Amino acid sequence: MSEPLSAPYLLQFTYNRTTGPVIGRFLTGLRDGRIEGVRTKSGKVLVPPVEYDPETSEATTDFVEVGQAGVVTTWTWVPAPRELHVLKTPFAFALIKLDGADTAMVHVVDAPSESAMRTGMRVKVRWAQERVGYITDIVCFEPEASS
Amino acid sequence: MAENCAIIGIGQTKYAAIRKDVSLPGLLREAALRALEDAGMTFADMDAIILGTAPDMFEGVMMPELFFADALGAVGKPILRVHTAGSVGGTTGIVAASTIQTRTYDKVLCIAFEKQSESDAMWALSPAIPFQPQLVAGAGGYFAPLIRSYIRRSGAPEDVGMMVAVKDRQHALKNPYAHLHVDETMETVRNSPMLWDPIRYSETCPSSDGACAMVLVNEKIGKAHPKKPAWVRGTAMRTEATFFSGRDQINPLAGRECAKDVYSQAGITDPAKQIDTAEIYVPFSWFEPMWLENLGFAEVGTGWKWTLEGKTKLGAELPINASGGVMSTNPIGASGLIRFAEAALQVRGQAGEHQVDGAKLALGHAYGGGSQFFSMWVVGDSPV
Amino acid sequence: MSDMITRIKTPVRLEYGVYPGSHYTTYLNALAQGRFVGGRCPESKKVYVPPRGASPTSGQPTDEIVDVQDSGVLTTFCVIRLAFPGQKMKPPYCFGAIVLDGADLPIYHLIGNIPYEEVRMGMRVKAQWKPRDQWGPTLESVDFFAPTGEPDAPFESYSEHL
Amino acid sequence: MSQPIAIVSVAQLPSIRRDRTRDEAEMVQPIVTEAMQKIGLKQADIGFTCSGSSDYLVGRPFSFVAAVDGLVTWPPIRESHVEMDGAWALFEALIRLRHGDIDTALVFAFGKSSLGPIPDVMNVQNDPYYVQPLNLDSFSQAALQARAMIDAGKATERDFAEIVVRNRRNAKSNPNAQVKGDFDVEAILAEKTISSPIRKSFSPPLSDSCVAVVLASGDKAKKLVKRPAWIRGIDHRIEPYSLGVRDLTQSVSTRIAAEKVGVNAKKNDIAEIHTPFAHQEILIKEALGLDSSVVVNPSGGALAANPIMATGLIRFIEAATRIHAGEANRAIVHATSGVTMQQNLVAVLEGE
Repeated sequence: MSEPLSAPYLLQFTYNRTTGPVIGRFLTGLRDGRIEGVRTKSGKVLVPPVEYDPETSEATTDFVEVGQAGVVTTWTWVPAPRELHVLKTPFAFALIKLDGADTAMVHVVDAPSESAMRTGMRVKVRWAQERVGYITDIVCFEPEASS
Repeated sequence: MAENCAIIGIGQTKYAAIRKDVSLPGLLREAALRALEDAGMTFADMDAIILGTAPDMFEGVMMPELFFADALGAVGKPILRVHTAGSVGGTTGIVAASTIQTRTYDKVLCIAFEKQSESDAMWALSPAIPFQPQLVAGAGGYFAPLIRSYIRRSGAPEDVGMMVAVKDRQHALKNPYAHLHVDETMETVRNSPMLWDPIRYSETCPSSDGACAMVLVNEKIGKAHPKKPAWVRGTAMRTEATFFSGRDQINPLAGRECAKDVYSQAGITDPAKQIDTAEIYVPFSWFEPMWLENLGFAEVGTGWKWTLEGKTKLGAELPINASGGVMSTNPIGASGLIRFAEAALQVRGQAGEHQVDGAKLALGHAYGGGSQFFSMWVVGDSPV
Repeated sequence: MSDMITRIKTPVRLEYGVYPGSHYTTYLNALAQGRFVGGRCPESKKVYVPPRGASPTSGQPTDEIVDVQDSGVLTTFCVIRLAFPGQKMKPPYCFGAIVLDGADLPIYHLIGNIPYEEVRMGMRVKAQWKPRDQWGPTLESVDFFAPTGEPDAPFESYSEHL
Repeated sequence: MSQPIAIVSVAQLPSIRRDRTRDEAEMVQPIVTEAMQKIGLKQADIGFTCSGSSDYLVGRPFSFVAAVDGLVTWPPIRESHVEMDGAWALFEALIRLRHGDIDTALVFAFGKSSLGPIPDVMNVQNDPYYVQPLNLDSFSQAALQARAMIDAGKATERDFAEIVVRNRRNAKSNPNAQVKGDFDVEAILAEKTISSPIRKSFSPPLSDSCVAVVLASGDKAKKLVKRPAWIRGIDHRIEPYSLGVRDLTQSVSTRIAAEKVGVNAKKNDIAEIHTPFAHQEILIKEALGLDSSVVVNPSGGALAANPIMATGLIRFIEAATRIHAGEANRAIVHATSGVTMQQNLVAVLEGE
């Protein structure tokens, strides 16, 4: 049996997605420097907004603007970012509950080091200079105290 | 003794080349809500969800049933995701019916979808893989040689493929959900570009966004339902390999045996006489005569005569694809379930302008891969 | 509010490795040497090109590797008139199923050296190999199949391969 | 009431990091053949065949079609496929058997985790609008959950290390395991983190394998083997999708499924649970309500062998193997799917 043959294969494609009204409105808000969530029937504010209430499966329609800073509910430090990560230096992924929200969103935190991270810490949005209506219009969050 | 399975809710989205107004979950939601409304039920009433779709790469979400848990009211419930290539829509219906027939569940929602506009079907179906023969033929390149073989073997005149296209597009004009609403004529088909000789542009299916959903329930709930249900009278699946020596690719045995199985369950001995209408998976027009033979409606080598004589038109002897079929609407992962749902609409008398008068027994058919995966069901206006 | 966002572009970029299995590798390596090989099903004795990990009729690997010819019968074909990305030839061109002499099922390749309107089912064809220095573990070692000029095979002789 | 259904035969290709010589058919063929041959069956005797796999592992569409090429499909067979772990293929096969018109089913799953960049591949399970663009990789997904458990006081990093040591020690007697041996808690804790607190050792290996199960119902099962592993209950449930709306320190869906199948109605001997990351074992044990006498993952679990999309079905195989051998009489089986275990399946197997 000779050496197995091998070749690299790149699965590469850019999807062109339609957002629908809820996701579209959230992304529009990001472009305009605003963070919006949805209020469910039971009064919970979901950020980022999902189209259907996970508890009742009802469509969500009641938009509310929330704060641009909030609390880290859990996090992980990534000492060696992968090629596809948005930050090129060590950073944290975190779930962040923004002021006025009842659920947390996934995003990245640009902190000086792992020791600067803790659950319960406050972080705030760092906006991109040029915003297009995409989740990375928020470049990252950063520790509130460091500003 | 198996439980009888009733179809009491059917919902479809408006099909289109691109549904710009909805997100991915929003597309499924539209079909699911219509099915539930038809059934007079809500998500909360469902015991489980069966979801079908073709390759995840169409939408770029791996195992999207996870993503759709909230939109489909599945939280806290079972959800199963099937994928059997092009036949997947049919398989979705069959698995859902099985859960009722075996009394595993009493009420299930089955749903199948594709949002092809998110990507590019040509790319998603045939990316260039190292060591594999190069992409020299495109999507129709696989089926066009088979069609040539069929024409040669049966001696069918060239017009037949065009006639199917015209008939299905004319049917689609009576179906408000259909993607293509064009006034097709023999002239428009003849003048359309030849893509994969012998297949012209107008003899191929479109690429669509869309979803189709059904609510399936047990006999007790079905009988108590205020609207007339459709009743599952038989289901069958068969598979054979894509390539093997001596394989008849034009009239695959898997299709013949699948049909035989589903007919025997439904007590059908003479399908052409007993079945009132059929929704069969015809992505290229020539597959109508080919499947008429494979399904036992026509003698081998004579399927094309049925088309030529107009027997498969709405109002004629055996209307095939009264909805306009895959030739008019093709969200790949959903196409099989749409066939099954349209068959059910017919026996419920709910098909509106494309209703086949007095339809009591209907066949839904789907196939996939290189004509190797088959799924079929027969539905009737009464339980067994 | 200015215009709403309704569409976004999201890229996926993942690099995989491809490793053809041992049976397929045997086939590819033969192509790199300017040959076609198949594998014989131990039960049906049919020759599969390429060889397979399992014969669909017996379930057994087609481990007996046999040489097959680089000529055979064009059983069916289509003419591609549509342009699409990644295409190697300029439409219109012909693509068909070829049962190589000694094989029991077709392979698929381009048909050339003949005006496409003259291509026929049953035509005898032969592989047109690239120059030797361009052979590799790929069917692309063969540019296309071209007519040999021999008489056409009768329909009955290949009808079971359709 | 339909006939009871049992696992009557199993087969596994040993998990290895990279299988460079077998394609799908070459992985499937020997394993399904072995599973059937052990009990004197061939494909033609099988009533229904169902498989589980994911195209994203291989990176190309319709990868299951290549696996079907490993089967005898002549004459044509009744066959289906789930784009899920093979545990759900077993679920579909079980439902098909309940019809009663057939009495055997073949279930298989194949996972080639070695072909693609798995941490990034698993990002494709994330929300395509909000999360995929950030590439929340599989280590980081798990890490968010592990941290939440530590914060909630449910576990420590030392607990995670001890779980790893125990599983990989158990795996020493498992010929199909990939990572096994005597590992040291302190050494594991000294490892660098990949996504803190996740270290390499808290993570599952990546494996290539193919596995198969034969199911049979009622008298047929009794005729085929002395001691069938009867599937007394099976249920699966899903949770909300977004990480931020779930309590990551609970497995609500496992708890519902466990209640439905009556996990603690009788004394359990073993549990084979599908917990790729060490911390997840704590979560699932809690959600199942297992008491301390139950031996968890005698095979070494997903921390010892992890052919993605087959790892859940392997739990059935490992549990059934011990029941077949008379080493256990009642086993709990668990399989999971999705980011931070969004979807979970629980089953009960019994020898008597």
